[in-house]
Amino acid sequence: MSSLDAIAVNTEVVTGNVEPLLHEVRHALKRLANGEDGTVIDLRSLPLAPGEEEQIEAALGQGEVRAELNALGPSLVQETSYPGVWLVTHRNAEQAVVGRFIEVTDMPELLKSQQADIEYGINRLENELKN
Amino acid sequence: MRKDQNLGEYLRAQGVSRRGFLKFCSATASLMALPPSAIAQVADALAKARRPSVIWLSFQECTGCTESLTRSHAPTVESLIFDAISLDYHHTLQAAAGHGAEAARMAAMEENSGEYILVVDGSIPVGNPAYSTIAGISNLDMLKETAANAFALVAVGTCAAFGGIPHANPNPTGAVSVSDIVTDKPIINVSGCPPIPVVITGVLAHFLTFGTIPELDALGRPAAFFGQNIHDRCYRRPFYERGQFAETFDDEGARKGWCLYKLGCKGPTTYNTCATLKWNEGTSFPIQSGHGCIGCSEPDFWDKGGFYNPISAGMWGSRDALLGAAAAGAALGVGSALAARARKKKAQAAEEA
Amino acid sequence: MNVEAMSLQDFRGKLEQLSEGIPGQDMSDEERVRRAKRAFMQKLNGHRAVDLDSCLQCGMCAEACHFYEATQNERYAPVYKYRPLRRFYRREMSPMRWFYRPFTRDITAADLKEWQHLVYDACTGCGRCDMICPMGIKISAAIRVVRHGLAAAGYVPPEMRVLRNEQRDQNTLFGVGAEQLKALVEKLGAQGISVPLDREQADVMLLTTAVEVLLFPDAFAATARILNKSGADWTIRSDVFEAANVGIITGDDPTMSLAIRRIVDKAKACGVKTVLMPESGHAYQTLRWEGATEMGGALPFETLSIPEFISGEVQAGRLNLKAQSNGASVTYHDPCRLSRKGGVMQQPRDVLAALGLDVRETPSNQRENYCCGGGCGEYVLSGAADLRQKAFEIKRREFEETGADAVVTGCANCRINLLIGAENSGWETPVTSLVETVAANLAD
Amino acid sequence: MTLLDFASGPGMQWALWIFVFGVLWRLVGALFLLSRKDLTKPRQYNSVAAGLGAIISRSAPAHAFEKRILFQHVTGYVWHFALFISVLFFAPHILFFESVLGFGWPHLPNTIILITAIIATAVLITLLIRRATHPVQRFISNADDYISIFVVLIPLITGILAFAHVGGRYETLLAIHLLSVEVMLIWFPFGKLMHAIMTMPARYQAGTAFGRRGVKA
Repeated sequence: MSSLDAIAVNTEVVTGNVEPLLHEVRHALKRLANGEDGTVIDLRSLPLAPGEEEQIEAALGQGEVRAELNALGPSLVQETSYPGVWLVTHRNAEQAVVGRFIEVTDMPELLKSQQADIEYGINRLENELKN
Repeated sequence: MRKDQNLGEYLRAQGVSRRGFLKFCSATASLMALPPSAIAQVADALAKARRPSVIWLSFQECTGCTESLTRSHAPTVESLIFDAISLDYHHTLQAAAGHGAEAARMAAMEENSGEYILVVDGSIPVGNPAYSTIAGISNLDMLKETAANAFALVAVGTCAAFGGIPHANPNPTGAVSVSDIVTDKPIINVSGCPPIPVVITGVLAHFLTFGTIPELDALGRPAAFFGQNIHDRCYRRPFYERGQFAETFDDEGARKGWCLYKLGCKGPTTYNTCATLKWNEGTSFPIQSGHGCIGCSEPDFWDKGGFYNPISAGMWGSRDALLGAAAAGAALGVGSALAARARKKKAQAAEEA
Repeated sequence: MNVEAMSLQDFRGKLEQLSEGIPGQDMSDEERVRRAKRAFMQKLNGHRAVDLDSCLQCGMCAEACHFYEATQNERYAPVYKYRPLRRFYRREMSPMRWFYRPFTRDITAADLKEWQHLVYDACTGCGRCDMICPMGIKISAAIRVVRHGLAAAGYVPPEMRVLRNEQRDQNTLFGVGAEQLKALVEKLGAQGISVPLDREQADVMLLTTAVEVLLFPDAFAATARILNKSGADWTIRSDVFEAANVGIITGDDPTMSLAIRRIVDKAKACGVKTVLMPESGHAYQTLRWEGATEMGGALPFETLSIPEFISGEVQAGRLNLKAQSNGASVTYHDPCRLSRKGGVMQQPRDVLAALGLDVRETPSNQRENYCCGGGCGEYVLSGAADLRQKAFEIKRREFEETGADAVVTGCANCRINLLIGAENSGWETPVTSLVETVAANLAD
Repeated sequence: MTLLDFASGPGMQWALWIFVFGVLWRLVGALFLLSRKDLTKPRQYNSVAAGLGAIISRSAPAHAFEKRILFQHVTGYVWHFALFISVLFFAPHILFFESVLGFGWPHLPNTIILITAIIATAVLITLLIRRATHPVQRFISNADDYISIFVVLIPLITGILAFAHVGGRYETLLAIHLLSVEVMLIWFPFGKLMHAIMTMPARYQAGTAFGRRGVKA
């Protein structure tokens, strides 16, 4: 063997978790459509084979909204091709992924301006105006 | 962070927005293996959390656990947790040295009596306490002294949790685990050689968040991380079900990523979260990189008949002994038959006489 | 040809009176158990040990037993019939006797008494169970050992005991001795059938049985005619002619040996090459398949059953048979001791086929054949008459299924039992013997 | 020492020792009682062929018996095949045999093993019920018959539970499974499970005994 690259390593394995996950998303969407609460799925809690996260991403596709926010490192909130299904990826300042969630909701909580931040903003604006 | 500040105030003061805080809470909940539905609860609790004092003692260990911890997802989320605690004593990480260091430990113990958390890595030699001392104090004495007024103990790594490698046969130092010494305090075992760094921080986060001991399994490990075995959550499990096994480390099966059971993988009897949390920021874990699980988070993993012996292979010694048993059985069979035949002959002779 | 014979009715009357006034064998219970155990011990060898250690207790043997099938009484399961032997083996002889002993009940005199019914009345030793056993256990051999134990313990049923004593002490059976045989030979001579009685030297020595002399003299006459026709150099000895062996039937070793020795000694004295056994299954089995071992060495003559002899003579061209063309059909009843215990199954069928008869097989035949219901001397036990009749009904159904005109068999014992069964149930299909069928169709 | 350590270490060691010791003890002890040589002149036959023939022929009942024992015949076959497949072709089992015998053989997919194990269990339970209810079997049965069924049934059930990770932690289930197998191994030479070994000599001797008389065993 001349180099490690010469060893063909096949990592295209399946845990069989992708399809059940998509079904879970489907059920969550139905609940949402019926006016029930949204659902958050932590991708880190599922045993996934190498490449399966990408499969999920590909299966969900990309939708109309894509938002980036910068709070303790960048976070990407991407609506998938299925409205109401969002893929949220939190990264730290070093760009390392610290959390990955599928959120089934009409609007991810994180995109909304937060009450506390609004109050803090008011304070700040008032201070600005005073000066 | 000032001691009278709670975490919410501290983060706000650091300029972290509510969004940032929520993100931190999501990551923390995920870290503690809590369901996403618990994020709100985590946020509530964290905002009010007080800063606990932590004393970290290192005994018979290799510093691997600390290495693991410090190599965890650098700065942000986990570092925030570390910011949020007051690490008052840690050989490897503290700046103070010599008497100053010991004085810091004594001060922290006094100031936070009954409230501090004692983290231990490494096992304790009881065969001869002189095998491992710090500042002239034996590990045994230091542990007893420091544990006396602790709120709870966290045994980090398999050595502290179960005795680990120093405890392996023939255990020359008489190494024992923390729970062998301290019996009157809650102890959380965070086993692994080393433990997954986010599991260590996850346990601290739990303390920080709820100020309580997480739910533990029978071996005193947080059930959230050690509740399931590697095998059940392994992405190679389907190969096991189909009976597709790598027979050697370089055969077709190994290349195709088949199950490593036959190569001695201890996944089915090992409880840890490697298969889901993975290592190096979720990059991989041993099985994914082609080597079976060695069961490092289990007691006595070093003495389970070898890392490359399949679980189902017996640990029963030599074939010669079996042959011996066979020979002995045959001999007894011949003997009992001869005895029976002798009786028969005797009865016959008696009848003829 | 019709030789005057005792009627079946009279013979049945004789059987009923057989045990009248016979005292029981008095013995203390301890003595009975001791003797039974000693007999068990003597008979327990490696073969029996392997058999006893192999049993699965599957109970399939019950399905092979005509007595179980006829009554559905689970006590008649063959495996249960040798239970005392198994218990003894486990306690005293098994390699694991030390282990089994505390868990295995010792045998008692009460057990032995109980088993008398099971191994004499309810077992003809036909060995059909031997053929079904998935482990190949010779169940009938184990049951025979139990008979040995019971015989030693004085539990031979009185009818059999009378006959055994008679054979042992008088060398007669049913009172048939040299006088009776001579009388029969004279009668036959008057009918033109010559019987070379009491020759000092001969190639073939024919044996007969008391039952044949009394009840089936036609069969004896037929045998004589066949021998004469084949040109054999033969004789029958009035001092040793009895082929039956009540010793083996009862499980009494000394009597068995004695009866065999009488024949062997006489055959040796007469320089006989072949001992020809009459139509008696157990007699053939005893001399042919036990004789040499019992005598401790190979015998200087061969032992042939009638079907073997006839078939051999026909094949050698010394005996010619008339083939019938009237389409008559027969079914052959395999006597257990000739068929699965003797290996004589094809020859009688060949002979019947050579006679041009339409030979029909019963659903169970040859090695799986059902017992007549009263084999191996069991028919003499008056207490088991009902049981025998029930077993006979199975046999009768099998016969009826063939639709054959007649039943042919090669054993007088089977014949008696079939005739009694037929008489009791008003069944009218004739039951005849192979020799008589052959003798009626001899060609020149 | 954990339960699993005991079960897969000294427990298995002792169980195997007792198993091998007991099997040889009983087998040799029975054979060595010896039998008187049969001195009668046999018909033309080959004793080895007759003996081996019986080993095969006794695997199926003669036609005349078939109807009466059909249930036992069919269940017997299903039971033994399902058991042998489950025991001999499950990959972890083969690894165990390999560690004892020094060689292994190919295995079957686990789903097949699971099916055969469930079939084996179901059939064995059926046979247990039959033994407890069928007039003949019930009557002739003694403690050995029931013990022998239970010591085989329990490893099957615990094996399935361990495989499916149902009812406890895997290592506990595995340890119980191993211990139940050890109980079975220890009981084996003392009870009627021994038939598995005795079949061969018993059928062989029947084959030669019938063979010399010209009868197919």
